[in-house]
Amino acid sequence: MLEVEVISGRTLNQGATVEEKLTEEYFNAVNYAELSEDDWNALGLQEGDRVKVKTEFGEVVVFAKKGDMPKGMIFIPMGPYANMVIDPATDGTGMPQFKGVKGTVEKTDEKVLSVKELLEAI
Amino acid sequence: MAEENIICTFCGSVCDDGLFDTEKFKSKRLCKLGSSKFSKKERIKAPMIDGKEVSYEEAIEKAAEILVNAKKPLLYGWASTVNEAIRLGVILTEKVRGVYDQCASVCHAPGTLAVIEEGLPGGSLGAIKNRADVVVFWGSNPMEAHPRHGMRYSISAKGLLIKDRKQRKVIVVDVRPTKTAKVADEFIQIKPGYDYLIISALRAIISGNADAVPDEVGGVSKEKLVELAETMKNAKYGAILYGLGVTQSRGRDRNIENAVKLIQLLNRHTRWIIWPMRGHYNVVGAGEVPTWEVGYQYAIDFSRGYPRFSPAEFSAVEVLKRKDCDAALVIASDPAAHFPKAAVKHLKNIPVIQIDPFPNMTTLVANVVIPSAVAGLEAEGTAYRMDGIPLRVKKVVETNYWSDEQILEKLLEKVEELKR
Amino acid sequence: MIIIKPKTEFVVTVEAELTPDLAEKDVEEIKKFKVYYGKDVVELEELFEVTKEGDDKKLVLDGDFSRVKWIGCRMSDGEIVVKGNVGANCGAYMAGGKIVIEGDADDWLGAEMKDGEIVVKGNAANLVGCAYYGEATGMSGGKITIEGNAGNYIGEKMAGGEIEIKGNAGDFIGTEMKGGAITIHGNCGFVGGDMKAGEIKIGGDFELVPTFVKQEDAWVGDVNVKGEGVVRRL
Amino acid sequence: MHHALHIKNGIVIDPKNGVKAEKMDIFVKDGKIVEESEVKGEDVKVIDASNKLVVAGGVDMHAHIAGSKINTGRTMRPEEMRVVRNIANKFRAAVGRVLLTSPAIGYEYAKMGYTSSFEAAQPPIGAMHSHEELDAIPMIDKAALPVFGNWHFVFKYVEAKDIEKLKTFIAWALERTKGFGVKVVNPGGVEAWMYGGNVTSLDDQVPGFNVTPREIITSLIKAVEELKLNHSVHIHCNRLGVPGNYETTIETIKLAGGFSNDARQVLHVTHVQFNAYAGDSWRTVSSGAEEIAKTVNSMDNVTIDMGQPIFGHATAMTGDAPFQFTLHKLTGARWSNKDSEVEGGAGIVPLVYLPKNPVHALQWAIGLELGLLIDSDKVVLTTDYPNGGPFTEYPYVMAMLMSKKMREGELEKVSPFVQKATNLPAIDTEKTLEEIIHMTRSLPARILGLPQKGHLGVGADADIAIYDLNPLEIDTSNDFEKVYKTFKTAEYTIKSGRILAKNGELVDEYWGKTYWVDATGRVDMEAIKPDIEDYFKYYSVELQNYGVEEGWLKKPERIVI
Repeated sequence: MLEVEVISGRTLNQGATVEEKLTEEYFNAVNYAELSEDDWNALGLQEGDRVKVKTEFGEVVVFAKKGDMPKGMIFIPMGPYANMVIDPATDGTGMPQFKGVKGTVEKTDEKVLSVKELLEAI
Repeated sequence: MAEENIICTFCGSVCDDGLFDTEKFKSKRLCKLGSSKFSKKERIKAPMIDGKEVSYEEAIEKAAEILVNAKKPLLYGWASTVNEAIRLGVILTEKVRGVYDQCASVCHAPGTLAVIEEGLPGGSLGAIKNRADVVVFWGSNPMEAHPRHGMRYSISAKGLLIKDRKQRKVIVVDVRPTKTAKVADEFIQIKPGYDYLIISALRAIISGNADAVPDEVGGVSKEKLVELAETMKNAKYGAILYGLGVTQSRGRDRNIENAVKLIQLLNRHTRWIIWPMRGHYNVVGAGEVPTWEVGYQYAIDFSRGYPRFSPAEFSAVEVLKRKDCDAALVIASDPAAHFPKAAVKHLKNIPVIQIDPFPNMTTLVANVVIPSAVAGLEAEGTAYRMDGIPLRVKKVVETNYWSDEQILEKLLEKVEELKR
Repeated sequence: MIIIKPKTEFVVTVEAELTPDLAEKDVEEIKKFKVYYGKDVVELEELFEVTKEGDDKKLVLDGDFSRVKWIGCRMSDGEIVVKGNVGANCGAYMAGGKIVIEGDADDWLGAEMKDGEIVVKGNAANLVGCAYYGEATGMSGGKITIEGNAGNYIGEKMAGGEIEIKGNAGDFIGTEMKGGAITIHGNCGFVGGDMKAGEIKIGGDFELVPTFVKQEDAWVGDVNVKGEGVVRRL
Repeated sequence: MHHALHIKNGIVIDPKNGVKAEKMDIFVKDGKIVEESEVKGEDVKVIDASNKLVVAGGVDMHAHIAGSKINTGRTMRPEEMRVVRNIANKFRAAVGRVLLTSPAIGYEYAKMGYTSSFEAAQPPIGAMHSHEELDAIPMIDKAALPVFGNWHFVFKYVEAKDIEKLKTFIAWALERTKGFGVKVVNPGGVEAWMYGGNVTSLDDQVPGFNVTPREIITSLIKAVEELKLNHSVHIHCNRLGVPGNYETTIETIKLAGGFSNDARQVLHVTHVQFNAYAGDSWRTVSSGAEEIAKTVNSMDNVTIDMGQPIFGHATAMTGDAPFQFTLHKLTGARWSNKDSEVEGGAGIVPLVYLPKNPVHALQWAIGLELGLLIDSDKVVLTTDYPNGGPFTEYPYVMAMLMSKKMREGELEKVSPFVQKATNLPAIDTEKTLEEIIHMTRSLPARILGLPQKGHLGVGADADIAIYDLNPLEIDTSNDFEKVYKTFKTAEYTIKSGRILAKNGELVDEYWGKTYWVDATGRVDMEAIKPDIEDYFKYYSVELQNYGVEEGWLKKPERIVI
């Protein structure tokens, strides 16, 4: 298990599938976390592995991806998976903290829920 | 030739040079995001009440009942429809004494709060393409979020004074090396959450108070900050284009407020502007229309019969998290996918009306679903590009779906009838 | 003294501008006091049990008032005791008197407060003693004491008075502050952005904006606004 | 449903038709003023106006009521939106202190007896936004003046001394923006701002172009006069808000010298108060109003409007972006700016006029001096809303111009600086009620070139205001409080024959017309096509998507030249 800072944001694929939320393409566009090579190696990850991301606000299982990330930071595309773990507090501004939430990431055998299952789990 | 000119209704760049082949149902010149917008996709087939197909009239009548019977309905979305529909939506919200909020609430609304604090010294995208010799993308990543922005307006765009990419310096400030960072002349990686402090330090350096600044701020060396400050002061016409990296992280509106103060200061030396990289194609309209109609951009409550603004109380996320609405109308948006789970939870517990062309996660929790025509493809109307420039998006394909404007007009009529 | 108890769980929040002035009225009149419940304007007794005991200028709010907003707004004297939590904008524009909250307070506690006293036994949320959007001046007098923790944006544009937080506080303490004093016994985040005047004392860890000048036992700034604000360790 | 109206026994003041406080009846049918014979046999509603003043509806020829500037102002100033003027019921919710929402603008004009208002600065590329807001203003007729003075096309044709192409371009631009006339804001100065500067005289060269403000102004006057547009060039002079600027203003006014027009002025100089400062710094500043008044009075082809400041809150919003930045530096207040493609720019800064502030008091006094010293046939009453303050305070200005006694009272409340820096205390002039009616109705209508507005003659639009004031009895010198109160709230406001407001209560909602001027028939549009196509490379939108189609507007009214 590693301590990380979770950020979320737009990606091309997320944007291109955002009007097809109930499709496999959208599922694939938003259901992963990008980790730095160091963190990838530290967790002993292989292509296709899943990780569980946990923060004070929730947890979610996503696919792991090696990305161009600084060590100790993971990126989840904006969408329902990221929203399971981001900080819902708006501090009076109306804007939740979608970026920069402290959490942990660990390798898991649990499956990645579908978009529908995710909604049911809320 | 069945090729028509189109104006893209995906992102805030609102590229207006697209072409659309109505026979092949395929666009040309648009980016990946635009091409996906103008392609065949699964649609909501028909109006539905609790999963059962009904007529538009029946669905609208049911929707009107829900809104009129609610103590405090939330009417949310609006960023992906046209001004004509938004205007009806504002009037509808006023009529049912509900809460109007729009997607900026979870996107660029902190920028609006900064406008309230310090103003918005900006310029149009054309001004940037013509004049900007230094462009700073701060917490924004157009290569993923606005793919043609760089080519049309900012990075490699050529204009009146900038004839060549080499005449423009592009700097990216971000917490990670984004795709945009890779095409920039310089990338400054900062520690997440430290934008505010870095901007304060830049202001001090520019105003001659570098002595106060410590050797390192937010993961950036003082040396680097001094260099950036010099680049800024020596620009002829600079632009900071900020994104969600600033609005959605620690500091939010205060980061932008501080950046606006930096721009105020820089204009004492040379010309600088700042502008938000707005997301949805008409999220600007979703704020401008209520502003002229009722005085505020978002988070507007009408429970007393007149508008009040308070993001802490009337933003959609707060309203839902606090269970402070007893019905919701969601249009041209998908809060079930894009809100934190604490907010989505309440959406599952109240009557929800959805108006949207496409099935999405909100469809799964909606009681009344009203499919609509896609603006820019099947319906026309006015939209404001990210810089507020109005463009008339077009109808190039016939459809049996009602436009958002038609649906809302009818809904408003029904609400008036029920209130009588 | 008036005792007000919620009758039910509220479907949506209630806006009730209750002040101790009410206690001077006849109980039947008090029951007819108008409050906002969503789009409906209703009489106080429709949502709350109201009883009167004696004539002192005091309201006791007995129960969970976390969904009731604007309690004590613009009050000028007398006392309000909230036995539980209280909703947003409590004590806003307050000009005198005292509010005691035995539970937690929500956002905008004591916003633009001018005088009087607010005591929170639990925690407070964000924007304590701040200025509403578009206004130039936050809290300008009086005292707010928070026994527990507080959220972000404390004392923004504050011009006078005192805020004391016994626990920790969040980010952006005393931003654009121009007078008055903030004391935080615990830890907090960013402090002093564009501070012009006033004093901030902190017991625990904090992050000062990088534009203050260290003097003997304190930091003075913010240099960006030629500020003479003082930040020091408690 | 559609009543004809018979306004009976009112005391009519109708300067255009030479009616000076005469008891007469007015008849209305189908939105127009008609002869009595026309309403015979109709379902006529009779309004008893005995002992009441009956005048044409007010015409506001210069206000910022629609478009991106006022809307950014609203966004920037939520504190302005907390004044509730109407709760949603039969009519819309309406809010605003000085900055008003669109519904509130229409409602407040109507309550005051005003029935037309002109948006004074439409950014051409933002034309559709201005029109959307105009379309959201109920009750009144309206139009917008696009800004030309920093548009690169204008620079290019002036540089080439090609008046024919300039004319064609103006026709093209008015058609594309659905605009009404040619507004000029700090010509050349806003382009200089793109490089961080401004122009300091009529003869500075505009950066990047071989033209001067003087050449821009004279060329535009020539082009507009040859096109015979309804309205003349409408200019916001260079050097606004700078001590010593009155000389530039006088020089600008004199540029009208070589031109003439039988129907109207050839140059309208707007909100002159802001351009009427003598001295060379804010320490030595004084009024230049007298010199300006002399110049205007000596010419027969120039008109002005006052730009009167009202003490209290205001929001400066102009196309004069460099001035707005200067104002921001001066006050430290919030500042918005918009550099707009190759068309110019704009800025917005909140401000408050304080009676004890010497400069503010001076500005207040200068506005009044201009109103008093300039012939009533050449000066229109405006506050340059919201730059000088609210339009709802026009009655204050009306009363002040008519009463020396009122001015003496007000002078006691303001900074004594005005005693030495202006001549206001020494001015004895008291305008008559007839002159004031002219300055708020028939004169602005004539200046705009709208023959159907501002009067009550047969054929005019039935835009009528009735006030509870008997002009035969009122002593405007002494009863200034009554004058003020009366003009704040019309007893009846009638727009196109419909009663919209009665004693300050709204009774009917009406959607007015948007006028625009089509001069394309007078020019060869093909002549500039290649230039426009070529120069559009400096735009960020396609030429084909630029502009506003008539069908997109709610109630367009095309005026063909």
